[in-house]
Amino acid sequence: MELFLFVVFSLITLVSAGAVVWHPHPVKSALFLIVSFFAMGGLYLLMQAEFIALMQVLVYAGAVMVLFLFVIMLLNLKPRGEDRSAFRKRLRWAVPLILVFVGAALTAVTSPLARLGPAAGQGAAWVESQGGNVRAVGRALFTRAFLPFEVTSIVLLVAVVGVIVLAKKERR
Amino acid sequence: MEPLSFPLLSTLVFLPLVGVLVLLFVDRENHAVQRWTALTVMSGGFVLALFVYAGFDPGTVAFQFEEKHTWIPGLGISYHVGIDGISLLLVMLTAFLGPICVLACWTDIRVRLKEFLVCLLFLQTGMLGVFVSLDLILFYIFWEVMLIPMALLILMWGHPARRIYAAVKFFLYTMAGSVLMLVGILVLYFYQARTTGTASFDWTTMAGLSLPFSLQLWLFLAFGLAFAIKVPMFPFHTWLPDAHTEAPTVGSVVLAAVLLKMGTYGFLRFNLPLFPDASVFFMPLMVALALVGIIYGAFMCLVQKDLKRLIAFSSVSHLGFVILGIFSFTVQGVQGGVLQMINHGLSTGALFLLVGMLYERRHTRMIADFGGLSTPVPTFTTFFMIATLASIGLPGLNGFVGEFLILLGTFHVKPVWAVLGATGVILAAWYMLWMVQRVFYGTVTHAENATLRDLVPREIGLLVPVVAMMVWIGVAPTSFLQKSEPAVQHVLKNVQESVRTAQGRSTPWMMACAAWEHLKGK
Amino acid sequence: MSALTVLYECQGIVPALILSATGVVILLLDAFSPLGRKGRLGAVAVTGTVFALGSLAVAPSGAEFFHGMVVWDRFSVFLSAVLMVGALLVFFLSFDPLRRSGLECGEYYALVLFATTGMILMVQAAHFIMLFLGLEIFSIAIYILVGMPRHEKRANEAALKYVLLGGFASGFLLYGLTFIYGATGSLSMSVMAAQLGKADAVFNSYLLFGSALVLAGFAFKLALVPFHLWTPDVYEGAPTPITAYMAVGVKAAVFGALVRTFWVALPTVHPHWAVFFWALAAVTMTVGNLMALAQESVKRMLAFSSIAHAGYLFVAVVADSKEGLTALLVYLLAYTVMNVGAFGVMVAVQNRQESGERLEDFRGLSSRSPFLAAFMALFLFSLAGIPPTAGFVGKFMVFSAAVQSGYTWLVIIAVINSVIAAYYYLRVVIMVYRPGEEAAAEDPASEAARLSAGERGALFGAGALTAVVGLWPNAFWDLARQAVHVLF
Amino acid sequence: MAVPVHYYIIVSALLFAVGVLGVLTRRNAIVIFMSIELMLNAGNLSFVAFSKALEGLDGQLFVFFVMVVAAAEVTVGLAIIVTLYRNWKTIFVDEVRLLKG
Amino acid sequence: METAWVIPALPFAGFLINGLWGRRLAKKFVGWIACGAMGLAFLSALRLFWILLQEAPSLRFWEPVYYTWIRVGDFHADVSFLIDPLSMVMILVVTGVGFLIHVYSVGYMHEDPGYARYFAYLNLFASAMLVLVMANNLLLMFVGWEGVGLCSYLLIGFWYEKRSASDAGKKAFIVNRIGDFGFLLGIFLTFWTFGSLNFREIFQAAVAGFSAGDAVLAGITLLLFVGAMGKSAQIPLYVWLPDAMEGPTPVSALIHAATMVTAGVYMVARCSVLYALAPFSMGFVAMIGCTTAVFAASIGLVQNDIKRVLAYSTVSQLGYMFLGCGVGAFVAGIFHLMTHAFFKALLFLGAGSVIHALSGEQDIQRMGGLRAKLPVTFATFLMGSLAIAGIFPFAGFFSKDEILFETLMSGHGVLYALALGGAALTAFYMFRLVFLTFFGESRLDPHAAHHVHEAPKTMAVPLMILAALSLTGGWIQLPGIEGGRVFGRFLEPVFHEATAILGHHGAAHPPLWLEGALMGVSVAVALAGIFAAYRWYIKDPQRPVRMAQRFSRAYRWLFHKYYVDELYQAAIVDPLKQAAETTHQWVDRRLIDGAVDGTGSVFRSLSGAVRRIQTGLVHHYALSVLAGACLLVLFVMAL
Repeated sequence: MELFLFVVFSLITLVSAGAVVWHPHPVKSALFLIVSFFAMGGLYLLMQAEFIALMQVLVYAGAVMVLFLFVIMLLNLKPRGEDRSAFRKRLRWAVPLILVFVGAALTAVTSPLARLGPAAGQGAAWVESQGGNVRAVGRALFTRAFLPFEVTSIVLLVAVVGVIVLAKKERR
Repeated sequence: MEPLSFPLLSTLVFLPLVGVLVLLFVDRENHAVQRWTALTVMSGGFVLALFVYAGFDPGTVAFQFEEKHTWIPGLGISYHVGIDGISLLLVMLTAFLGPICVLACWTDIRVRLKEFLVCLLFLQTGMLGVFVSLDLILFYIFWEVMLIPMALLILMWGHPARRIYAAVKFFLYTMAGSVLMLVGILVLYFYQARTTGTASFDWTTMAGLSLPFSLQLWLFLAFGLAFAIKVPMFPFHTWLPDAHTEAPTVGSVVLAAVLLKMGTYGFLRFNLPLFPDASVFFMPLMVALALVGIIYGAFMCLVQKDLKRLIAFSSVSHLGFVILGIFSFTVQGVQGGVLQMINHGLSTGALFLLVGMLYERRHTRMIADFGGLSTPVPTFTTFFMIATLASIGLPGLNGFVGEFLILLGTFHVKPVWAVLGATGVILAAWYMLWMVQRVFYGTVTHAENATLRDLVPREIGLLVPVVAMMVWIGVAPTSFLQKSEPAVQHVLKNVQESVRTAQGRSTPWMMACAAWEHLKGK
Repeated sequence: MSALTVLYECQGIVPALILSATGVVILLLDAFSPLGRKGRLGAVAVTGTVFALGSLAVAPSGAEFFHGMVVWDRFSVFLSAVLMVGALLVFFLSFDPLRRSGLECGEYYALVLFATTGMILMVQAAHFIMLFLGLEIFSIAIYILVGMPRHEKRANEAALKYVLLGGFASGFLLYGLTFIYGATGSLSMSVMAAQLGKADAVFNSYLLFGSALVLAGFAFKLALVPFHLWTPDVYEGAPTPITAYMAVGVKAAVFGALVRTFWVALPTVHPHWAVFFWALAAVTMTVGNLMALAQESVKRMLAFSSIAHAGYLFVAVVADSKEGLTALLVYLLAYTVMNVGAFGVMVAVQNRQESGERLEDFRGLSSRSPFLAAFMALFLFSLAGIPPTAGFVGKFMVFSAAVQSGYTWLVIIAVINSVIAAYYYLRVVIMVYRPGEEAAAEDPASEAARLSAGERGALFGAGALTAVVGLWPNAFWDLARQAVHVLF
Repeated sequence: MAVPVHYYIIVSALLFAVGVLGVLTRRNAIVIFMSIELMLNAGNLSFVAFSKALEGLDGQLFVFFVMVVAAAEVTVGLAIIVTLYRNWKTIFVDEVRLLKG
Repeated sequence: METAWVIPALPFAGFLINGLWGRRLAKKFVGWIACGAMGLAFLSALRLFWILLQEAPSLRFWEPVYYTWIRVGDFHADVSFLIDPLSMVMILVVTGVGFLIHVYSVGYMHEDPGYARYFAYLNLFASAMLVLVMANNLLLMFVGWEGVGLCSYLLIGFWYEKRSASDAGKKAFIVNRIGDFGFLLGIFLTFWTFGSLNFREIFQAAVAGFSAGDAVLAGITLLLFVGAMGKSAQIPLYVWLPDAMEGPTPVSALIHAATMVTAGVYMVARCSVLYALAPFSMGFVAMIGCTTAVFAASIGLVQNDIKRVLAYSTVSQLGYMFLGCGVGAFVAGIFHLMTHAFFKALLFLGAGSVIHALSGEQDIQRMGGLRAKLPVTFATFLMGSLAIAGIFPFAGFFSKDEILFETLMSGHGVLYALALGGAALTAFYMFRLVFLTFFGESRLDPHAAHHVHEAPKTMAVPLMILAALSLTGGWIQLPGIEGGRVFGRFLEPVFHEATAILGHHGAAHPPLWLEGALMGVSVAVALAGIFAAYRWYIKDPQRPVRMAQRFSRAYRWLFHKYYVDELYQAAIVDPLKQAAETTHQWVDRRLIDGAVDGTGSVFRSLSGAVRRIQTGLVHHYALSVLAGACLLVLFVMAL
């Protein structure tokens, strides 16, 4: 069952990701991206990472994608389609390299030398004892990861300031 | 060696920088004050140098007037200066030419005089520093520092046509050579650190090392390339004619008189004492290059149309003699080489001064633009003649003593080298006298030349000391030779030792093998 | 975490706190200051940075804070100091151009402060989460700063290229981190190191694959060849002070992180890479120098030269020794001051005439402003590594360390490269000192008096440091040596 | 039966590759951005997978921060694209070529 | 004896005074200073001579040492003189004849604007020559050796505005340099062989350590002789001397007679011990000398320039001197040197007088019939010609005859015959000169003719004195008087070592009748030469023209001096210049400098190539990042 779900979610993820890359129209790419993100959320759920799955849907499929669509609409791009021959020309160089890269990655993953690090002892049982994944992660965010959590405020502040600076009206 | 209470050498080296500081506060337009400041500083330097000369004890091979302060202790770099007989003479030469250079540019430089003098003073510090440094890094720093003012002199006050090309060529070519020396210094340093456990860039500790032959070969090449370019030895000489031609008068004088000596000095100070076996090994090559340089330089002189270019090529030839002498590994040869450094500084310096004076009057240096100058400018002609004669080695003037000793020493090693070297003397007479003939003899062919002004008292005043020195060295060279003799003997000690032990090692095959061994050893 | 604990732990991030707080203060002040009076915001930024710099005087404990997220040791102190010196000089540089272009706003200073905060956090990071966050903070801030002149097409282009490629490279970095995480079971550097201490742990394909991608991510930020192609375009399009900031700040921070990653977290991995590092260093400096050779834009030339300098810096990494890392730190300091100095002169030239980027704009600078010309010569000669300047000291130490580790041939390549480099620096010097229009010659002293406060601060500051590091490097060497000590 | 960890990793590698492919081939800056998001997500996926396999939460924590950062980056990136569009009237990266050489 | 230094110092002081301030001094003072310096030097030399004579013959040498000139390692050379009979003879000749030439110059150069310069050079010349002859070591000798070379350069090119003059000066210096090159090498070899350059030490060491025929000694002597060939104008380095007449005529007199050219002969005589130990070199010297004597004489036959004829005669006479030295008759060589100094000075000064009278005309084809107009000149010139032709009892007869005699006695029959033939030629060309100049119809330019005037007293008096010396100079070697051969006995202490080594037959004098008979032969040959000249140039003036036409090829060869100058020009000078030009263009500019600049352009073009990867396209940049990552990953995977 789990494997089945894994295959389904994975296929949806990868196929719609491929569609994002392949589809000439940006709006449709964006829509495919949403599909891909949702499917990925499913994969997260499969791995009992509920918190991340939630965030995935909220942040990515929600906020980020709205932003994408918003900008696409804002710019109101004329339907100048992609020049497919140029696209194919770029493929000529990109594909072999990517294949090399994927090959290397697959080798790394399947290699007998691939060994996982030691378990941290925070398995399902432990998570359960903490009151579930969401609670466990939340607790960690306010203890161990307190500093990065606070630092994200700077990240967001920078982003906010940046958008204001870049997009605000002319003074003159 | 008891430490001297007064840091005479440091004062001597950095006095020009004090002059630079003073100059910074002088009004831009106030040329007179600028000139006098520079002259005072340079003369002060010469006076200090005289004190050094007077206090120098020729009876010892140890370095004198030593000063040593830690500078970058973490890296084993110290501020260590001191002189022996060889550097004494070169320091004297440099200090002696300082005031003369200032006098020489008295009226020549009209634009940006202040900057010019600043460059000149910087240059003086750099050159003196090179000759007194006993720390390899200190030496390297002075060596490189000097490039900048010299390049600026060529660039800003040179002759418009090709000065940029010449300045860049000078700068890059010399730098290309010296960076490899830096690598060599580092390798030497770490070899020392590995083998002795203590590490320092101090010359005196380096000199105590006995390096493996293969390492010596590489280091000799690394140091030697830097020096060979500076000298310049054939075939690394092509920057010299360009630099000389484009440089302002004083630039040429300093370049010829002192800068080139840094190369030959380097061979004496570093290559021979530190890499004696490699020196012996490379001796045939060096001698061959020196001989080619002597003859080739002379040949090139025959076809030059520009006075400065001609004198520049004659420098190639003359410095070939110096190298020949140094690599004869005989006392006579090396002493001759040392003396010839001074001689070349005086005679070629004087020639450049004179050509500069001519240029100031006529704004051309082409031989074809002159002819018959003897009539309008007899005093000038006389001085030029004396400098020419000194340059071609007339007995009684300085050049002869140097060349004679060099050839004498060389003859001992291999007569045929001396024979080839001596042909340079014949050729020198040919090209120099031919040049003199074309410039000074015959009838005045260009109307502008007929009304040329003869030398003014200032010019005579600056030439007379130079001529006096030429005569002094020509007539009584012993007073100078005896200062450097102990140092030269000391330098030769190691080399002569390896000459004795290195019989039959000098084949290209051996060289390749040794070099390969070294690479494999890494 | 209780408030007291948090306060206690905050002693580990004092400079970052001061800097970010200053940034926030500036944003607030900006909102309340009238249009014409934005100039004082710069003063606030400078003050804050000076305070942060002053806070470094407190001896670092070497302890980890916030559950091993950051570490406050001499290494962080040294690099933080370098970063803040760079930021300070950039502030000075920015006053005039901002006023001129009407970009004057609090956000600019705040973003630089935030970026510096990010950099400092990155070099302090003892945990990859912090490292990643620091990296992203300054990256995002710089994306914005690059694009700030919104009406300039070139700035738009630069920002776009930077943000796209930066994201792309972040992807690689992140992806690499996941594998390292998989192989070691932790993202904390000390835990990783302990885990990798076990025999043979290094031959783990996850680990190797991951570390390769992490290195690629760093290499992108450091502009090592072949990850460097964005650099010249972005540097050229960005406002000049930001270019200076990017060139020096990012390098210092990323080198710091790189050193922490490979010496603290993965100490057993990088020795296997010696050959690759070697090649990377050699190719980087050679390509950088070759590309710089034929540039007609000084700004672009300096961009390529920064690639070459990354190569020289990487030689220190190749050396893989205490001496090498010491040299790396000293070189970073030297590079920061001299490079900001060179850009500073360019800014000053831009302040005086329409453009100051092309080689042609520097023609005869020595007669127009001998003072600027002298500074330009100083910085360029320093970049070229001519003694007795900071650049020479840095190069010397780096080469020395490499020779000590037996990389003599690499050093030979490096010195040959520095000759090539000397050529293009010299081209600028020649342009500057080229005699030409003598008419407007003026006295350096009076010219110096007419420099604006910002120019004076930046040029004198950078010039003095260039000279001081060049002439008395020992103190800096000692500090760097102690800083590196904590890594071994 | 539980799905082995490296299945997830393989999926993430493929996803990463698809993202890379997008960056390398598309000329629309926004789509390139989307592809970058795919790459980041691939990283997230493998983080979570490792996190599960290692029975630790560090990976998930990291993913959280990546999401924040990604969101911030997207925001800024899109702002940059908007300003670019104002001046250039295009968001096709191969038409934005003032700087080169 | 310590005061011997004043002899060279006096003219040197004169040089300094006239050289530094001469232009501002009155001409009268200049002349006085120069002549005074030389006169005082001559007086000092006489005094020295007198003191020398007081010593016993075997003790007649002094070596005053003044200071160490050069000292390096085990090498040292002193400034120190060697006063012995040989150098004494030379000192007297140099100062005496030199003084006369100075006096003569006062008149001759009176109109010249470079008057002071001229006298300065002249004094310097004398000074250098004195250093040369007085030196007690080879190196100091070399100083004088080069010094006279320099002065000849300055004086020959004195009229520097004339192209030919400056050319000749340069040629003199350079050809001399070639000789000096050999001399210098000889010095080196000497030092490394004997460890010293001091004459007496060398000779002692040579006698003690080497047997006759040693190759090293042959090397030394041959190298030194190369120097002599240059200085004393022997084949193949004689070419400068005929051109040397471009200088003012008194200068020619000085160069050709008293100084400079005799240096080589003096040097060979000075090193007689070494030469005696090197038979091969001796033979070489004799052969070169003899060949030169005949060769130069043959050229002299057809030259039309009065000074040029004299110049070739000098070359020829120097050949005789070397012949003498080469056969071991050093005394004869020196003796001929001395008498030659008298009559050649006389001849040149006489020629100068003629030229002076004719306002610069030098072509004897355009002279003639001057006997009446220039009686003093004619008389003295004739005496000089008789002397050089070797007519009894003129000085030349004794010296030349002694050389011929010794040549035959030492068994060199062929050389004797050649030398005898040379003597005939000498008589012929000298009297050709006399006849064409002073006899026959005047072929002068009409308007030059009435300017002709006899020389002033300053010129005439030296001529007369020299004429007297040319007559009497040979008598001091007369066998009969005062125990006979005074000159030879005076020099004996110098040469006795060499003589001893050679085992010379001179010890046993040949029968007087043989000597007498040979004398007769010589005189007869000379008279035959004179008679032939008479027949050709007085009796039948058209004959030379006919002969020239009949043997036109031979005539042309002779007239063009065997084309030696042209040969040197075409075989050495031009190829060298051409080679230099080619090397400069191709090797220096294109190859070496091309390599330097080429390095630069290689980097620049590389730069251009590398720049092309900077396309400005995000795709390419990203691709490159990916490629880099792939490389990294592959590298890692390969681990």
